[in-house]
Amino acid sequence: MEFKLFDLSIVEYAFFVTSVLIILIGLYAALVKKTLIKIVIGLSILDAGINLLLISIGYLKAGTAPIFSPALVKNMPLTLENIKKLSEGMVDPVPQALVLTAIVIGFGVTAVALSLVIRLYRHHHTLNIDEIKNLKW
Amino acid sequence: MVGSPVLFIAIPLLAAFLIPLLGFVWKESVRILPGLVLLYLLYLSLTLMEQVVHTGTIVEVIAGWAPPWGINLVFSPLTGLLTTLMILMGFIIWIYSYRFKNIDFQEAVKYFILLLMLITGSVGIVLTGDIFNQFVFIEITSISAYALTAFYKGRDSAEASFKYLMIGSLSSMFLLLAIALIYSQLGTLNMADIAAKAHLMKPEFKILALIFFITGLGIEAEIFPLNGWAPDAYAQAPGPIGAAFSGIVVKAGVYAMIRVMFTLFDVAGTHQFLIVIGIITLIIAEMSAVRQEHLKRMLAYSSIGQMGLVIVAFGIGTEEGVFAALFLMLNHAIIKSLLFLSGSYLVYHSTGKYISEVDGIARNLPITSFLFALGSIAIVGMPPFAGFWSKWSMLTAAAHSNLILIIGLVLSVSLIELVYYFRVLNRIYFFPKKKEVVVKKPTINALLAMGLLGLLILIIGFYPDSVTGYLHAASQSLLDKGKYIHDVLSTGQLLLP
Amino acid sequence: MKKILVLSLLAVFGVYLAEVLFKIDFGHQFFLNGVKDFYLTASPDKLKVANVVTSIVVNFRGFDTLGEVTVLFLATTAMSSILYKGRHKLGERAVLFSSSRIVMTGSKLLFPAIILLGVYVFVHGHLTPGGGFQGGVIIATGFLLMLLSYQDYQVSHVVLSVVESLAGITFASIGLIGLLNGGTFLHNFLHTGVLNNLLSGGVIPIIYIAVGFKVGAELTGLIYTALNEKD
Amino acid sequence: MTGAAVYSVVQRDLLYAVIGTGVISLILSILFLFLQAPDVALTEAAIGVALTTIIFIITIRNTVRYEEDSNRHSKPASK
Repeated sequence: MEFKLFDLSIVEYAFFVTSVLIILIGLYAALVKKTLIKIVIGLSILDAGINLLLISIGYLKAGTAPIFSPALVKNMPLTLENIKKLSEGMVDPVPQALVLTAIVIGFGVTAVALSLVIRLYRHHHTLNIDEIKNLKW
Repeated sequence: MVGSPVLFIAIPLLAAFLIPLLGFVWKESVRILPGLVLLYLLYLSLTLMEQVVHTGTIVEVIAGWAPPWGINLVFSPLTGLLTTLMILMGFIIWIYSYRFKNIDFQEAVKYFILLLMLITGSVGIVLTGDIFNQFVFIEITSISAYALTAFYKGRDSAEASFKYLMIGSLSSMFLLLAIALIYSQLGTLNMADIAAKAHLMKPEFKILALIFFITGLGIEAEIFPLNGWAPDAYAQAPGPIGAAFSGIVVKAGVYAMIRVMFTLFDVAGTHQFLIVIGIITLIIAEMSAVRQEHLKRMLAYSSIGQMGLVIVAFGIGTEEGVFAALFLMLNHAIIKSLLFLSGSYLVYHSTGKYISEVDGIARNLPITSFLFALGSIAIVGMPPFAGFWSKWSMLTAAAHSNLILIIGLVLSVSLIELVYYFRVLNRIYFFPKKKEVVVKKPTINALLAMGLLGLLILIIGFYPDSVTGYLHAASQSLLDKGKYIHDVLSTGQLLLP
Repeated sequence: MKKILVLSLLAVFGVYLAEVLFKIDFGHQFFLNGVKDFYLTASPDKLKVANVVTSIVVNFRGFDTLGEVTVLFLATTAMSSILYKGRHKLGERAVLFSSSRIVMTGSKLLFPAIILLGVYVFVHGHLTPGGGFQGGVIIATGFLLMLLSYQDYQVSHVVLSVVESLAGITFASIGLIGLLNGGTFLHNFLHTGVLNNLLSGGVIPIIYIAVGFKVGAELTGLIYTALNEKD
Repeated sequence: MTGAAVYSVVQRDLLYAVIGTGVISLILSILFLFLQAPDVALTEAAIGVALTTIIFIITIRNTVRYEEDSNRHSKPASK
């Protein structure tokens, strides 16, 4: 288990690798970039990376979506055992519910951030963070 | 049963949704409704608190699903104490801002919605027993806080707010990462369940999650590297909002951090870490406070310093230490709110809000100046006011744990505080007035709010026994991790579907 | 210089994070007694809701959703508070692009279809993928289309805030009725019906419809505020 | 997806950068579909691709389109 980084094919972990890369790119943009809109873009990229990470944590190989659709439960009396059997092949629904909430919250924060950007532009006529610094950063 | 803890969240939300509708019918109701809600909740929290201290923790289950499956609210002596404190402060701040000057109706609607949600979010952070739910409440609190920081239309307020938003949303991302890591290991989000299963986590996950939690929650708790937003936000926000930050939001942040460190994970060395980070925060903040020319910034740095002191006290880790920390939090909420509320009237007439502009203002504003002086003396820790007892309990706690360094630190910090608060008082009372300034006389409701706070300081100062019983119960409930887990998870046995 | 410092810090952070994440067995769940097994069985068995994500969002973790709706409500309030200029100056609508007659007619024809799709999505939230949020967002997109193609298209702020408030009050009141009726907040006090029927799941569809209206009204208001922001 | 992210960070024309984030959201929602999360995919498609992009574009309309260098122009007197 200790040397998983080396002996497993990287394809298995492509989702984790992608999400970590996206998180890093987002963090970089948010920390280094000087344009206010770029900083907000960085935040939304970071958000996307974390959402991908959460969903991939909940993934089950060859699993189905966590929906008991009519096609799935067809010709099957809905006893507790049948439900249990079906549910074993389903991906984890909890991270999906969390990501649903996180996406909406992230959108709210982005909207507030952008309205602040508009306010700042109205006062300063620039988006460059170096020229806006009135307060100590 | 008088009411359930869920009302602390449900009723303010209902009121917040109702306010825009009521505004169409009767404009004054927009200002009155939040006060009525807070008054009712204050009554509720006081009665529940009385009940909890005698009969034990109330665990409120939501949607009929027992923990760990459903979300639950925990009203223990600790969370109850903080809830009561927050709602009391919220009510006083509402009284103060009831006749908020020169804003029109549209702005008043937004102000009161945001203020109510700031209080509700903080109460939710404290009451909830589920980490993701806590994240949602943190977002509610932060969005209200960003908007309230930018409430005045000056250009610096937008900048302070943007800075706050940047740091805040980065940390909430870390919080989400921590939640993801915990979920990937334990498959649960309930705090008690996590605490019970924490030994199953791989150590790397535990440490990384703890680091993410500290970064995520440290921003609201104003610990050292993450408190860059605080002085600007305090200085630019309207006066009552500064009081709300230091009296309500910070308390919620500290609570969340302490809950994670004391209950969720038992990693060795957290106490030492708390002491170190608290001392760094304390020293840097107090040093900056001495150098400030700006009154509200000085108060903000003083507030950060006090939070550092609270964290050091938690770091002592004994029951006495936790008791001292909670006592400090209680006193700090009351006293610092009084300082913010009265201080914003002292510098109301000036544009720069500098300390040098309060010269001789005591002749114009005798009552406000007197209350400011009362607050300053109390926060420095002079007997017989409220601040003395909390600092005294901290000293005894440190002495019993043989932490001589902390005793020296507390004493020297008190000395520094003495220096910079008396510098202001000296100017207020003994400096000749430079020129005639048009001062703003405090309105009657502002005086009422400040008077109430002053009265609380005197009551706690002369009869500390009136609160110590609750504080002891609260500190025992924080340290008794097993009881917390048992209380929450045993609710499941009763309701198991 | 700062760039290099940040980059190297990020590299260290990324490698550490990846190393920890690689210890998670991708595609397998190894935790024992997690909450998900309970959700997956209780949702079709007890709540009669086919879409497990919906039953988690609306019922098991319904409190989160209440908070989330509040976050959107606050974002709208915050945005209009931040951009508020005083009662006299109402900004002129920003013109993103001028639209031709074809676009105008097209969007007029599309608009009812989009609204209908949104309503369908949130009414069937407990059966198929989608639900209140998705439906609400689709409705907001419909209004966005109209706002973009007609320069003088007005959405009444009064109507928006009434819809928003009423939907929010519905959600919170259902919770409180549950508290009075079943003893817990958001208790499912209606008959849960049969799995995969439209009228199943008790209060879940009602809450999701309220969420749909609320999200739709909030996002429309948010876009409208942003669009009317022109110096 | 990583490419789109890098593109939207380095692109100096903010409008294109914003469209880059839209592309990220689009790919992300397709990935969610692969990961058996149709609910989330639908939300991400609606919010990430449509609404976030449009609100960014509105902001750019109200401010400036190009990323500026530091100290490139003298700051106009603020209002």
